[in-house]
Amino acid sequence: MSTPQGHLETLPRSVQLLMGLGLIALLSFPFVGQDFYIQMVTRMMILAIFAMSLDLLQGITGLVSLGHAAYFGFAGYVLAFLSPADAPASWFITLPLAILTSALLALLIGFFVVRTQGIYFIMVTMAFAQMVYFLFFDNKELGGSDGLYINVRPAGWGLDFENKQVLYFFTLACLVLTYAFLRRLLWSPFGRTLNGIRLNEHRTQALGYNSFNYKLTAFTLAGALAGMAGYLWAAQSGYVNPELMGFHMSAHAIMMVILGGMGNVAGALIGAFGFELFLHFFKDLPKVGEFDLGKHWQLWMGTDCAGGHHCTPRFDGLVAPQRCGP
Amino acid sequence: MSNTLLEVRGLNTYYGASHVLRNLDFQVERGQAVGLMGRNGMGKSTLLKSIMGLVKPRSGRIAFQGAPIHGQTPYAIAKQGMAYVPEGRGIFGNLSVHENLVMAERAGVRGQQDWTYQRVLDTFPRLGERLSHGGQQLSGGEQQMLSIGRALMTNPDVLLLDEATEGLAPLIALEIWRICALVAKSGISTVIVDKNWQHVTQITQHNVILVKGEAVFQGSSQQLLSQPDIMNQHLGV
Amino acid sequence: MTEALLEAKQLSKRFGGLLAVNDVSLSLYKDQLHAVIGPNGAGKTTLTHLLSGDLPATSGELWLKGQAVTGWPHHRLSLQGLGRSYQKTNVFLPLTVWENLMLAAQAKDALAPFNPLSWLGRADSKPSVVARAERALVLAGLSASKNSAAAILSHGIQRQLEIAMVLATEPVVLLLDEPLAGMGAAEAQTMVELLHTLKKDHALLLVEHDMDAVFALADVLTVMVNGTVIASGTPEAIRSDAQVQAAYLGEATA
Amino acid sequence: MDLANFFIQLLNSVQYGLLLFLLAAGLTLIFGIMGVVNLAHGAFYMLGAYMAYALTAAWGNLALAIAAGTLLSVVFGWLLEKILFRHFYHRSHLDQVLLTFGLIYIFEELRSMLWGDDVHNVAVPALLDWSIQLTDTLSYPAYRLFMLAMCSALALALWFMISKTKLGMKIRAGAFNSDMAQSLGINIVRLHSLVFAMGVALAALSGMLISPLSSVYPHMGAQVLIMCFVVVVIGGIGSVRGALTAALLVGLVDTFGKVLLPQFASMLVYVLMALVLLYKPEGLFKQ
Repeated sequence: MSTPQGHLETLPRSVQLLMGLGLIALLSFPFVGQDFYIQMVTRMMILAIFAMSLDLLQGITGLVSLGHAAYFGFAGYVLAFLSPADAPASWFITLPLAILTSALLALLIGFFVVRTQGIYFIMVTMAFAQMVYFLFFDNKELGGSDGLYINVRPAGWGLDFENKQVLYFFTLACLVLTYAFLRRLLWSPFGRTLNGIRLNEHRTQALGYNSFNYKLTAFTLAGALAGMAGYLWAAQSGYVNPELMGFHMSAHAIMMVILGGMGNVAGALIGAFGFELFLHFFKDLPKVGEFDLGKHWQLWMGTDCAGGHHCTPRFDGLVAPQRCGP
Repeated sequence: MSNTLLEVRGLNTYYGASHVLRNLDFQVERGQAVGLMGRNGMGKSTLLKSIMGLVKPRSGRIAFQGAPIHGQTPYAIAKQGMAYVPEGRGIFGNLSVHENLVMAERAGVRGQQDWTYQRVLDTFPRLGERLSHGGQQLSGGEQQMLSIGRALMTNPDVLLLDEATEGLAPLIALEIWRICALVAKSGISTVIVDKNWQHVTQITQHNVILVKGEAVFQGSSQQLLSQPDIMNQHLGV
Repeated sequence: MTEALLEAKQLSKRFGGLLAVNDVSLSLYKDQLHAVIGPNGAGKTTLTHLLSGDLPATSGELWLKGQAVTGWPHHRLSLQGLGRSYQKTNVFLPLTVWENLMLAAQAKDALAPFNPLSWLGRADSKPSVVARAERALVLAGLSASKNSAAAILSHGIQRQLEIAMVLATEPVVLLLDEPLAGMGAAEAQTMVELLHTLKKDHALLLVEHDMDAVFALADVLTVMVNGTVIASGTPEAIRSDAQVQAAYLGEATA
Repeated sequence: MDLANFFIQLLNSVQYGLLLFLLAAGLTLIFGIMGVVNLAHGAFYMLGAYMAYALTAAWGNLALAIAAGTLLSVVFGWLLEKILFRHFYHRSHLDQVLLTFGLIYIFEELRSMLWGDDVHNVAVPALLDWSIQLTDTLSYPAYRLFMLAMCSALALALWFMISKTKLGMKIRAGAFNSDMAQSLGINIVRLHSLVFAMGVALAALSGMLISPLSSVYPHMGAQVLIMCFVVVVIGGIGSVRGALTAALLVGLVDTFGKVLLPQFASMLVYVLMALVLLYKPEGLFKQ
């Protein structure tokens, strides 16, 4: 039996069952839930895609990026710029473009950050994300601190994102595709090498792999997937602002991946839903006397996040991947 | 007060799965020099590290000046009069030779100040010429002298010397042996680990040979020298 | 004399004031085991790092299969057939023996990482890779522990895995850094036999302290002290060389 | 950009650089010696500024507020290290990121509960509330000169302590090889508490000193934290000399950038960092 964090790609039966049930629930939800909840679940699915894209870096390659939201927010801005003031942009043109541009941004930034190790990597990814943040925050032409509006949501090929159910199913399709792609990637030569880099980069190089190229590819791919999530977020909310690429957004993604369990993609997906539920739970806490618990959700969130790890060192996340079989 | 300064009883130390020290007994009398010998990987360094508290033994007892020290932190043990010259010498590369010495300067457990900064420089004239140089700019021999000099600055009662002359040119090694003899005579009990048994036995009164973590020989230098078969079997080629 | 597979010319490595490797020249030939012995800190391991590309040399040249490869990064040299094992076991502990070997075996003809095909194909689908891993598994005698995690293997078997991973990359030149370190007598014996079989159509460099193994295996013996080569030749010549006796084998000095 | 204006910008850049140094020195030492990445380091800067505001409002005297505030932050730093950070030295960077990220939330919320979310001003003490008339149009506020003097004095004191005193040698030795330092009798545990408390106090002090100029606002900690990271990355982790050089460099690039290329000003510092990463990924003064 290999130790948990070693063998990543085999999910325990219970988790596979959970994923199946989850899919059925998500498929049937729009016919049951009201509009507000449909939007809320769509947002959760978008954040799940975002968390899975970070898991490619953090869980599979072992690179803790504290600036992953830069590519998420950037793709949202690409949609905002490409959307005409009074007509829907065609999603089959703008979505690929948004993904491509955030991939290019990740490639450019990745070229610098991937050569650093450990703590440097955490700091420089954070610093470069802030660079992108201030680029939009300080420049009026790029929307400044107020951000940009998308007056008419994209449409095309008979799909109109103004319709909440259409966007819901489109997002669900993207979620399933991303999950399938990353799960398959775990089994691929590329995925196995990333896993080797996480466990022992020095030996992986000794075997003949140029780890710089592998890490840069993973960084770019993760940026592209984050871009897809960012595009869907902008399409769903119709509004983008610098906060989408801010520090808190990146940190939320890290917490989702850790909460769910790292390195097997399913953990990140479940972690995203779990984290959002936690957030809503803390924000909707009742007023106790005149002390409004909900207003100070940051306090509980912080204590949970700081304390969470302090008192449960062996916390491998909800989906601690074990190997089933011999 | 019993004459035993350092006493190790039934020491067992593991590195992961491998059982490095097996139920080892070892002691150093006051003012005595003890040789610790054996081939590579037999547990010599592990024994010193266990005494120094750098490695946590799984079982067994270590007493220093009568008081138990096993399980204590290295700095607590050092404060009780123990000094350690590690394999690889442990020079602080980001400090100059002068700083490496000054930062360790301290009176002994009984307030004795036999080893002052000046006396260390007199003992190691070469260090006097390199005071402002950075720690990592020294040659192997100079690093060894600095490491020993720095340990003496703490005015210890016991000096643990791991791989005293390893990798040093013969001339430099002779100089180190002269200093080891001088330190041993100055009343500081010393434990010397080295391959060159001829030099070790000239300085030490008592010797221990380790094979696979067990003491296969404990006896005086004369006893050891009179049994060449033991030496060839455990030390030679 | 056939052309040397790996040739080092006046390699030196300086760490600040310390000259760890001083002007060392060395050649490795096919079907030959070249052993390097010397006291701790003589620069043997540093030499293996210079040959394998783990560390850049301060000066000197390196030739592999007649091609100048001075300064090449480690992964490029490895792909050209220069494999090495490590003194301190350096394997993927959480992975099973088979997974370790598969990762080693797939390096030789792996697609470039930015090629989408490498993201989708299954790692164990390529027969050539599986065969390569299988050969290394059998050669190193690890079939019994194929599916157990490297972390729970005994020290000796981990050392065998260390060698098997090098074999799985199908190198032409093998640098072995103290493969017998910490091994029991039985395990050491199987390793010596394995090294013996490896001599055929490989060039081997062996850094080792176990003198019995060295004299049993070595065709050429080089003795290093203080970073410099003090003697090199057949094992018999070296054993009787006075200078070697003085510097290393511990007989009474001048 | 005539001479007088250039001179003013130079003064501002040195003052900003020294302020960044006080913040970055604590961060780089804490990481260099204890291997702990502290994302909440910016929060101490913010808490310092708010303390200055609150104590000055209560006592009406900034100097007294700064003195009391510094003492409070030393105690706070000491306790924080003892209770929390001590258990994280050997944990993975991810655990440390999680811990300190949680602290950011907690500190932001505590600040909001104690002092609310709106912007506050801190009055410049009367003694320094005047300006020097450089030219008929330009004048330079005396408080900025005081700020420059204080920061230089603190920077010098820190530099002297680290490089000239026995304590400084022990700190640097502990950073280089903790086991060896312990084997020479250095109480590494107390050293950690001391360095951590010093780092927190320096960050709080810079917040207190800058509060009259920058006023006091909720997320002031987060912005300065990023600049701190840039300085530490450029300077090289664990090197105080590197932090000083890098801080002055960033101060220059940022201040003159805002004057010469306003729309790209905030980008320049990151371009500088990118160049350093390309040329020396380990930072300029890595040990």
